[in-house]
Amino acid sequence: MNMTTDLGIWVSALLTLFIFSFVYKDNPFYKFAEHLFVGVSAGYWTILNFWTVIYPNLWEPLQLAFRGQGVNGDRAGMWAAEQGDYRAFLILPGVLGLLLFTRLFGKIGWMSRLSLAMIIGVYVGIKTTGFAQGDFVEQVRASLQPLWTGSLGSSFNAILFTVGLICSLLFFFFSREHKGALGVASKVGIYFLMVGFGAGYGYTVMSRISLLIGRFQFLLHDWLGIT
Amino acid sequence: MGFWGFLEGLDRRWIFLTMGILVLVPLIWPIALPLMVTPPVRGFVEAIDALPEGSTVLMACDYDPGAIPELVPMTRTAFRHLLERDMKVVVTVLWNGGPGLVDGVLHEVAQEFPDKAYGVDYINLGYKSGNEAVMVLMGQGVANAFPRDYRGQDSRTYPIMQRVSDYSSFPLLVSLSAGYPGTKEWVQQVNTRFNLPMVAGVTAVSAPEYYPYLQSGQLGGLLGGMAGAAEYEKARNEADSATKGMDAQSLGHLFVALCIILGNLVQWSRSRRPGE
Amino acid sequence: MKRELPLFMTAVIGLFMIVSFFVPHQWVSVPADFLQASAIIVVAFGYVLGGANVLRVNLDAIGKRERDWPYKVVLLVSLIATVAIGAVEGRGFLNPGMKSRWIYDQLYAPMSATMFALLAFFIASAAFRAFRIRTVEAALLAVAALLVMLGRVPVGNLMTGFLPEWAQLGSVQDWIMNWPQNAAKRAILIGAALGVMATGLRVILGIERSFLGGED
Amino acid sequence: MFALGLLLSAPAAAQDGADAGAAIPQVAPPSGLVWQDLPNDAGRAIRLEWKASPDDASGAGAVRGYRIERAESPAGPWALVDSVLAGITSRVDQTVRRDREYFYRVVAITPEGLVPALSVTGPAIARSQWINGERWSILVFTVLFFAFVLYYIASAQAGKKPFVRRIPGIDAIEEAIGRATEMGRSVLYVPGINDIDEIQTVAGLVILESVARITARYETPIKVPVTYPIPFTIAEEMVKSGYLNAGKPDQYDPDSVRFVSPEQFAYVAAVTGIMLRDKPAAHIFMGAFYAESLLLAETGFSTGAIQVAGTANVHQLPFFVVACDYTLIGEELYAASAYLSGEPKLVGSLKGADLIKIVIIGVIVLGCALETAGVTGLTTWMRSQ
Repeated sequence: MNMTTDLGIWVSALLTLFIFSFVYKDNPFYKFAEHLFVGVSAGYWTILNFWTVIYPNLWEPLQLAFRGQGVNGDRAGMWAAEQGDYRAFLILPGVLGLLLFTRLFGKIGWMSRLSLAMIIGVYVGIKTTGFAQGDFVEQVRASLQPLWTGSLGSSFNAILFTVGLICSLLFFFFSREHKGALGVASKVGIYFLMVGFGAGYGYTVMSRISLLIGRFQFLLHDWLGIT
Repeated sequence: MGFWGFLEGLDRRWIFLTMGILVLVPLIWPIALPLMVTPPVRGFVEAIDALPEGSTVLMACDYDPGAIPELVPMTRTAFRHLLERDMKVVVTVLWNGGPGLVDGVLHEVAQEFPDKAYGVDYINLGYKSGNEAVMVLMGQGVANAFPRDYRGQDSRTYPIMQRVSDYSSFPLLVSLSAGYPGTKEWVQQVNTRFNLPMVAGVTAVSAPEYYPYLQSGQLGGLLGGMAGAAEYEKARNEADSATKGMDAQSLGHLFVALCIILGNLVQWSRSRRPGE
Repeated sequence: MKRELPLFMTAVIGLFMIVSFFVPHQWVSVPADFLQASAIIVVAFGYVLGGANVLRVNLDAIGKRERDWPYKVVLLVSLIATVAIGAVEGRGFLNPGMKSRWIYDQLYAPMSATMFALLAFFIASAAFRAFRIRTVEAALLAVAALLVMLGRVPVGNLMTGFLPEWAQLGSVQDWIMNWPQNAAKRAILIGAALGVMATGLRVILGIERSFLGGED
Repeated sequence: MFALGLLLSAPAAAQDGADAGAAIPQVAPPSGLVWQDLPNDAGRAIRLEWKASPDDASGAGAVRGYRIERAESPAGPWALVDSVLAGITSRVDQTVRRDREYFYRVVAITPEGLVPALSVTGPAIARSQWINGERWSILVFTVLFFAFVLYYIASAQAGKKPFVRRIPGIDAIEEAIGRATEMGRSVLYVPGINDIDEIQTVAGLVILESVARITARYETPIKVPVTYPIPFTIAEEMVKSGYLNAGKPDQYDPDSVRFVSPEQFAYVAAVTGIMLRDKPAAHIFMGAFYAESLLLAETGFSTGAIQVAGTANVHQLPFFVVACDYTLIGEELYAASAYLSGEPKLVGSLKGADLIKIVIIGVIVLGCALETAGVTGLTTWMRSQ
């Protein structure tokens, strides 16, 4: 055992223990760590986004633009925008970004909706096509598979998969009462869904225990110097 | 009252304590249970091994400290794997909490390779807000989305970035992700749209969700959670923190399984007890 | 005006982004690219606003001497200190050796990692106290959970090492993941995709307005 | 721009492509350079392909690589575009401007010097396209689905009430409230932990209105702890209107909806506190849940309350399924809110999704049959880029 003398590790270790103390019951140590965490993360996110996004993606290109230059140097002009080099047009996101702060001032707060509207518009567009391609068409395409593959085992798997997929889809069918053949299919569907949830349960257990292992490894190795 | 009654009235803090001890003990006294490399992990390794030497690989590290035990070992092994095969590596981070952590891991591994230089053989482009918007924007130029790297230098001035224009510069995307935005979004926005093959390493919580992508070929390989990381280490003949954690992981799983079974036995014994 | 203009903007931009997926021409792709670049910037402002909001809410709480207000002082001080140190250190603030990096490594990272590690304890007690096999469905869930949980780690193969390889827990786990669970996950994936697309359509049509928040 | 560093160390005399022909051509030159405008883009690239020098295949190192050179007229001057290693015979030039004429040639790099191809290719022009030809399948399915949704929204708005099956979970909610009434205890309703921009929160709040109507009818108190300010005000409205619709506005308790905290674990601590202190006889969880689902479901279970849950967050469903008496799975949550509110936009989306699911199942059945018969046309058509 070779306990560290690094102050930083001591601080981390104590904060880790403060949070673990919640397992016994809610207490002032936990509350202290929790509030410290919220404060530090809010501060860290703020400054991180300022230095790594607002500064290089907005402020610097704008400065260049006002000098008549751009990130692609071969054209001059404040408004000489092309793909990837938007020059002074970046004023627009700058203004929309600042408008977000009108939320803090009651009366003109509605103006922040303009910024919101722009963000939502972009994401709605990207997500709609992203889901349509990656999770809808591409997934349906991958489901079109030969049901007889030449070997009994893999054919069984392919048929099982197809039946499971169709029945699970039918479980989420709301235009008919689940009676008769549809009732049977949706019942089979729910069985497949349950196996899926069981697998999910197992993997979630794995994740959570891993996190605990990670913290214990930190405490044992970095702090106490064991192993 | 008897045994079942005793179990039923048990304060749950005893369960917490047992769990803690079961995870702690094998970390101090390892058992070294044998590992087996499963097909999704093999797919991950083979995808990287199949790349032509000297390729430039995009490694998207989308996680924060909450995923250290699962994703840091993967990042470490994958980065080492890529450097050993003389690949150039471009790293991006879309999670707020990630950049410092990822930088630390890259730094640690790069020290094992004295002939590899920052900006020449690998670069950390750091964090960018905007999730999917960043992914699509990179399709028109990686440096457009990341004008400066993690260190605050102009990213266009690095030699490695001379080789990188957009996604067509990469033969493979290695996505290490803990949730949103992450592997799912890379698949939706980049994999098919920009025709960029992908492999992924993810937290166990989200791993089952990615099996459909694995079956469809959208993902070439998958590392799920700490077990996936340990198998990857085994496939690469390393034995780092994930491998060392596997004994504790095993005991933890056994204990949870036992809890499920005992909990239900308690319930049945109560329903069979007369007078209730 | 206060509602119509934002709704109109969302509709136009959303539709435009969808069109840009199908139309590669520069008249569409360049503005679409610009919109994405802009979204990144506005989102970053959003995080800064988030910080300002936390500041305001907690100042309020301290002013009103709400319950636990001394903790809010801790919160405020740590927030302001983190921002101030980062601001002084400049754009390389996360480089090794910086004070901000110390805050990140020794405060932010360990606490963030520990918060969810707590769940390892709770998951065990929930398994014991709140995992009831009362129906066929729950029984299937339990069997799959047990097989996957044990099959995914080395101990599973140790327990079933005497069986032929296809019957060992590791292989059974792999089979469950690849076939039955995969079928169910794909159905959920497709259903969720339809949900997102339908929501997208409603937002673009201006009939989904919940994102604009309260009245006026 | 692969392997640029390596190849630039080729003989210094060959730096200017225009003089390259001066080297002694012991190695046969590459040939057959063809260009193709890269399809489906905004005129940003030209794809080049050539036949390797016959001496390249030997692997003896006679050819180190190739330089791709570009000029604006067939006579030069030639500028280097890119260089590649030996054995590679194609490259995409991404540095072009659209609608401009370019001429290309490919030059073999050998240890002795540069060996240019004997002919020049061009003029090559990069043009932009109006439609991405690789994405027809996505366009077709998206338009079809949107048409279905719009049709049903329109028909629901026109007053035709499309059929939506009753969701069993809704009966379970009513039963649970009944039980709470018998026991003289309250009902706890949790509308998820996300803000209003999450569609599940909206669904949870829609369902809250109907739940409040039932509790008003039974005269059973309801408690609604909320995470964010906007859902908080909407939740208040919902509960109020539930009591109003039940004809008992005077029974409404303004304290029933409480703003707690947006912080996950602080919120959990507060809600489990309510569970243990007030012992509500029914817990209803409807909305977006994350890691806290485990804690809520367990504490709730231990108090012996009837629990009904609903969420589309798949990771959390297992914990609800095993600890709750009834669980709405994924889309059932949206279906329940559409069923209860009867709102055209929700019902329309639901029915549209139903119809496209039938189409999907049809495609899967047909596609599997075709694939089994060895016909892969449908699968190929659906592949996109």
